[in-house]
Amino acid sequence: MANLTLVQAVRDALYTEMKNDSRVVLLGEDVGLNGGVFRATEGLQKEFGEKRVLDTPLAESGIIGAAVGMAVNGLRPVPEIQFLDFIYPAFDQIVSEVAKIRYRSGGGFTCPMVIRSPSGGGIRGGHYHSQSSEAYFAHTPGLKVVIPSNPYDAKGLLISSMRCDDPVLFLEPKKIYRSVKGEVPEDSYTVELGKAQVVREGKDVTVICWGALVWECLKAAELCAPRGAECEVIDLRTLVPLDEETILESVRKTGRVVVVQEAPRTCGFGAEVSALIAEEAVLSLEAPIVRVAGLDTPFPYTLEHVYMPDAERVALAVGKVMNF
Amino acid sequence: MANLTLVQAVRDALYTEMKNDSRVVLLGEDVGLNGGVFRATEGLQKEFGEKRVLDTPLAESGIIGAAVGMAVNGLRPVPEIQFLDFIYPAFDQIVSEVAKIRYRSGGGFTCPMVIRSPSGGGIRGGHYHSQSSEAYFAHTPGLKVVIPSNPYDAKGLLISSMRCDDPVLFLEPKKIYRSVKGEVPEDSYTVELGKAQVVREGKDVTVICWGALVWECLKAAELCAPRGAECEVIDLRTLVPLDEETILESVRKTGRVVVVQEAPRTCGFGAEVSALIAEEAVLSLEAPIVRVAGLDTPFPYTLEHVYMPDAERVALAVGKVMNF
Amino acid sequence: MQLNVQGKENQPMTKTNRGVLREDCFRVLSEDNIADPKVEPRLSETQLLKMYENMVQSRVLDDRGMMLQRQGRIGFYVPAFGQEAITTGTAAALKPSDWVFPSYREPGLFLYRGVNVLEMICNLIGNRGDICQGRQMPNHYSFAKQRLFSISSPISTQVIQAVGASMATQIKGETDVAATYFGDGGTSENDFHTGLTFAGAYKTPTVFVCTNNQYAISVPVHKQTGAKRIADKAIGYGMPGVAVDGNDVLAVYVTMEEAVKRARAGEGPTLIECLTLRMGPHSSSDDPTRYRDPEQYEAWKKRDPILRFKQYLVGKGYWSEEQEEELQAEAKDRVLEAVEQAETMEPPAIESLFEDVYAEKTPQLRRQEKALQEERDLRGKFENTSEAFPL
Amino acid sequence: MQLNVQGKENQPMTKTNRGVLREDCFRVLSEDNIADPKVEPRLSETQLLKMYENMVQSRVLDDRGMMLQRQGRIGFYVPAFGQEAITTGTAAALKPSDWVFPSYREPGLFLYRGVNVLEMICNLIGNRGDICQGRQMPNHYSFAKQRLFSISSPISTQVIQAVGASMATQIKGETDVAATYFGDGGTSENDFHTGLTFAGAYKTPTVFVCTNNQYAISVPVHKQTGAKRIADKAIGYGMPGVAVDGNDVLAVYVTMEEAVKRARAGEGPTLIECLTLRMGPHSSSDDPTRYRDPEQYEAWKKRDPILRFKQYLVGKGYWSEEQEEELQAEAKDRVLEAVEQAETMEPPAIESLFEDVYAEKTPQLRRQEKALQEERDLRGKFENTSEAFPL
Ligand SMILES: Cc1ncc(C[n+]2csc(CCOP(=O)(O)OP(=O)(O)O)c2C)c(N)n1
Ligand SMILES: Cc1ncc(C[n+]2csc(CCOP(=O)(O)OP(=O)(O)O)c2C)c(N)n1
Ligand SMILES: [Mg+2]
Ligand SMILES: [Mg+2]
Repeated sequence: MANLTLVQAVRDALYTEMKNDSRVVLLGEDVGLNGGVFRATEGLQKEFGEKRVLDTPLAESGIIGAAVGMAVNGLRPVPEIQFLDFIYPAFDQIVSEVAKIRYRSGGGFTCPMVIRSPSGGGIRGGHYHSQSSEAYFAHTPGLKVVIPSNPYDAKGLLISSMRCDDPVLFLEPKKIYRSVKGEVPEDSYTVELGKAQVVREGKDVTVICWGALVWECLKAAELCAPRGAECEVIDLRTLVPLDEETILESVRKTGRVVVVQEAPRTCGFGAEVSALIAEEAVLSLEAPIVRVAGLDTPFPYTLEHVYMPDAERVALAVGKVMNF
Repeated sequence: MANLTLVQAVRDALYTEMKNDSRVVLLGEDVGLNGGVFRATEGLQKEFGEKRVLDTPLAESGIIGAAVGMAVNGLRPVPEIQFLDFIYPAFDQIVSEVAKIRYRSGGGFTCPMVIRSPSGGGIRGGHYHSQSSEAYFAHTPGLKVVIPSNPYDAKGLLISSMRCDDPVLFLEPKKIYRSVKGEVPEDSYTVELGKAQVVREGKDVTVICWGALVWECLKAAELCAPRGAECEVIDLRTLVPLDEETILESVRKTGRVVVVQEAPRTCGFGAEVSALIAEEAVLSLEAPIVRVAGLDTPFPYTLEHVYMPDAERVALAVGKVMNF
Repeated sequence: MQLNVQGKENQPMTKTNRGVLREDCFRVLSEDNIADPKVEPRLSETQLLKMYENMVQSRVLDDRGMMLQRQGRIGFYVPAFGQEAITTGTAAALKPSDWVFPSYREPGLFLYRGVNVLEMICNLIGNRGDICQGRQMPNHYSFAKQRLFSISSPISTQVIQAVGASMATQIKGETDVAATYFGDGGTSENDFHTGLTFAGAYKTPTVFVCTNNQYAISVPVHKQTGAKRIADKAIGYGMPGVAVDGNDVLAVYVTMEEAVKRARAGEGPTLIECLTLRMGPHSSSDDPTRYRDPEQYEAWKKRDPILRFKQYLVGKGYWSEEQEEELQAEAKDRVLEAVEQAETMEPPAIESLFEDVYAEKTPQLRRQEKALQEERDLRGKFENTSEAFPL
Repeated sequence: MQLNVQGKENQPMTKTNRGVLREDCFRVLSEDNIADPKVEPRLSETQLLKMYENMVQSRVLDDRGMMLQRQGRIGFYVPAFGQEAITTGTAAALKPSDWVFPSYREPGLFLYRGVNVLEMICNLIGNRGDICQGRQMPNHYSFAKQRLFSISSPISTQVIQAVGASMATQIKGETDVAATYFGDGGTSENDFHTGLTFAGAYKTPTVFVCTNNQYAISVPVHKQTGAKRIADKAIGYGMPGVAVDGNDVLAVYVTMEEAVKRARAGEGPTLIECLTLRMGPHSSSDDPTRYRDPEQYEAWKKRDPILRFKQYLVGKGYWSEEQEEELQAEAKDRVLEAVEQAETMEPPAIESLFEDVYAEKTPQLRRQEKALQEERDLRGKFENTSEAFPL
């Protein structure tokens, strides 16, 4: 057991699986000599050489497109997109190619890769270093979408992702890269994809969240308990495939739901969660399904802390569904 | 009044507004001499010259990026993306630039443009000539998203879009480009953005749809009426900004909802509609909100007609919410 | 460094030289089809005939494909008329273990690498015999056994993918080369640029084959780019670029052979511009008379790569009219038999819709599959209401 | 056609020539700062001094910007140390009505075109005085009045936008030129390619200024591309490309002046490679010692563009130490006063979050604004829990 930050756990997962599987190669901007701008690949080029940790030219479409060719030719590429906001030049490769290769080739070709990228706000990154665009990818069949909220899950989910035969978008909530620490086993282990986790049990309200906001929701639960609302907080961990059972079971118990996302409200992944519940558990509902979400605006700089959902905003929403 | 197909109405709108506003320029692949692969720009280069109707190199990011520069420099570009499936190379320009320029410049620069693109299945186009990816754009603040279902709306909404000071993604349901005809006034007129239309009134079930599927939903309503279910069919016409009032008013009346989309189910725009209702009208609901949607798979070729929602599938869903 | 393969000094791509072959293109055959002994490749009679037969088979397949589409027996077709020398000449210079990342206009590649006609026809129909279960449009082939990568419609995405495959061979210490194919229009797309950028930066064993058929649907190449020649685009990536007469299979072979040798020897990538003219419509839904330049078309008609190669073979005494008739008949029968057999096959099962999205079906897909099966049982059939494909 | 501006024959970009200036770069000043009379521009003393003062102001602003960031008074900063000759030399060759599509490392451009320091400091702080209402990170300026287009972080998106602006001037029959700026790393991105492709195809009045400071964060340019020189990338698009000593403001001016003249005369676009070295960190969050080549750094330190230009001016008798002291003091005071004034300003109102998303607020935004106002009234304040920006 070591006490690691989330970003250290990511590095540990990469190191562990690269030792275990020689097909795993890393590529991306500044991931080599510089160890990644967040240091997620610190020292890995030194350890595994320039053939397995590649600094690439500045072109995301090139990074993902090259990873496709590598995957098709037997490797297990783990491309890093320096910030999720910069994944869009590669959107065509991801949506038209990565996600569809197995299907369109009748399984003749497969494209296993883990696209790692720091996502979300909370570091004063403004428009282009803050976005949470998981919904674009969740709406793209053929991709899996994973986002850990703590170091233990980060290592276990990332190793599972690298062993997965499907392409995985692995989002790393950069706000808690360093601020969240936890015990992480030194050796290799996996956390199963597609399984949510109830991180706090409660009988009154189901609070559904993922990534960095899990911590805000836990704080919110603390605020609400004395006010007489016991929150059950669910950390989705995997958005695709979604663990519907864990969600529905909790909703059937509580009858009240708050869905929390950082992304702009309209058509975010929270909408899918609400729609699922409205379709599968409507009879259990004792109150409207309330979404706490980012604003339908670009992500701001100075007022970031006003824009982003936090514990108090979640607590207010919990109050709303309780007093409905 | 002329009796036009939907694609003729699109051409008519372009012609009409180009006559009216010399700032309007068209650009795209094969839009000039060839008149567009669907003939939506037939004869316009001959009419307005090569300076106002530009054949571009084969690069969507170039088409949209160039349109940004044109818009910033005082023109009203109307770029055509030959198929919506080919918009992804331009995704970065649309999401990072077009959608954010007004905001990030404090209104110093604006980016009015209408991105026209044929969307949806129904022409045996397989993976890459069939997709309905409106949800990606509906989740992108700064963009408006419009999709007509008939020739009259096509002309009126397109002229409104060209006069709008915001960037608009104008989707043209290609399945009904030629199969749907209707009366279209010869002169200029507008249909207001942001207003849905109740295309059939009914007291029992609210059926919410857009684009080509409006016609399947109307057929479904015909199928259901004799079975004792009066459907109220709402054609959204504009997805962003969404006409929430028209939706909620209908739901409060019927208490039963079927949301119909062509796109893959998970995180499609239908999820936003369900989530809205689950948040704003939950007390009115007498049944689960049922979504009829495309499968969470890439779009197939041979089995396209099995993949795509049709009248019978919608009718089955209506039956489900009626007998709940 | 430059290839030995060289033509005369550059000639710009303008409307003015639309008839004749650009001076700077490397050629083996003269306009009256005499081979230049200084550059004529030393190929055995069997090898030469194999190439010729492949070109003819490709042409015959295209003829039939267009006919099937006109008869409504398939939904769509993309012919490669006039480009047979490019697909065959390049394929002949590759090893079976080399990787190929094609575009949609290279049927000759598939035939040369041993894909049988039946497999291709099944793809055109999209039936149960189709390896891809009728999921993609016609001509979007995928043959893993022959290392022919799955074709997708978005232009030029395969270019950087081929470079990635080459990077993998470098990483694994193997010697396979990756060849990728794209058109003149394809050079404007993002992934032409990322592909050549990565290839130049890592010196990958990749050969970039650009079929400059002078049109991207209706857009002529001189409106596509300001470059004098497509081959010149190589310079900006630090690799050699060479132009070749795309209607001269011997010139194409010689050029490809040298580029492949360089790649295999670790000397890096090459861009080959094969200059030709698209002699058919862009696809079965295109009407080239709206934009085609008749004068240019007639000029290139005289340069038919199959006729030119035939004359060369006849001159060598390797080929006769009797053999020609026999070959044409065989090639046609092969296709007709395949069509007949393919048309007896069922469409894919609706269950196939849910396979191969992921390695294992997700709970969501299992639920959607069950729902669709129930719906089928309820309604019986699914009516086909699709409109015809306009492009 | 080629520019008159020419250096000696090409020299590859390799680790080996990382110290000295590449032979092929056009220069006016020798290494010991003697101007070559054959190419020395005829600029008035006032003009020369205006350029010098601008370079110094830019340097002083960067010094203070980094200091403010270290002191935690601003969140982030991107310095342009060593690149002052490029921003000033190019700006001096443009008209006020010309369009500029910059990247994030050209403060000298803004100063030269008349943006006042206070407006820039307000952007760095992101306060109410910021034209952009603190919506973007520091250094992401936008000044419509001076036709300085809004800077965004995604690399090279501005390149094709500048071409679009040029296409609009062509369409409107105007004579303005568009200049766009990007780095060596930026040449690998999609929109460098689409930008130069469109510019070449339409022969637009655009000047592409590439600041080759030899690094993209930690990645050296010889790993960024296989090209011998960035300037060579122009050939593949059918436009002239020229390399210039980016630490020689006179050489930059002469080159830009000629490219702008060509563009305005309708002769089409030009790619200018300004060779320099990034002398600061990539940004306030970067640690260049992890990857920087000390030998290369020391070699370029001697080539400081401000010192070199100063020697030239002193040699001409246009400049003295007294003037220097005065200028340094003024430049510093200008910044300090601006900072003092800017720091008294409030942060933007939370209502500003909802403005400028659309021309008019949508019903959804009105509802979200109302909800946020109600929340503010309920909870009083919004606590700032942001982490520091790591890059
Ligand atoms: C990204 C993208 N944009 C547009 C299209 C539509 N389209 C299909 S083929 C084609 C022209 C391709 O021209 P070229 O690259 O020269 O190849 P050719 O068809 O001549 O073989 C276009 C525009 C597409 N398939 N993908
Ligand atoms: C699309 C995109 N990918 C990655 C980044 C992160 N990033 C910011 S600056 C930079 C390096 C740019 O290098 P160069 O173009 O040479 O400009 P310089 O910083 O040297 O001025 C990178 C990778 C980004 N901003 N945008
Ligand atoms: Mg072509
Ligand atoms: Mg640089």
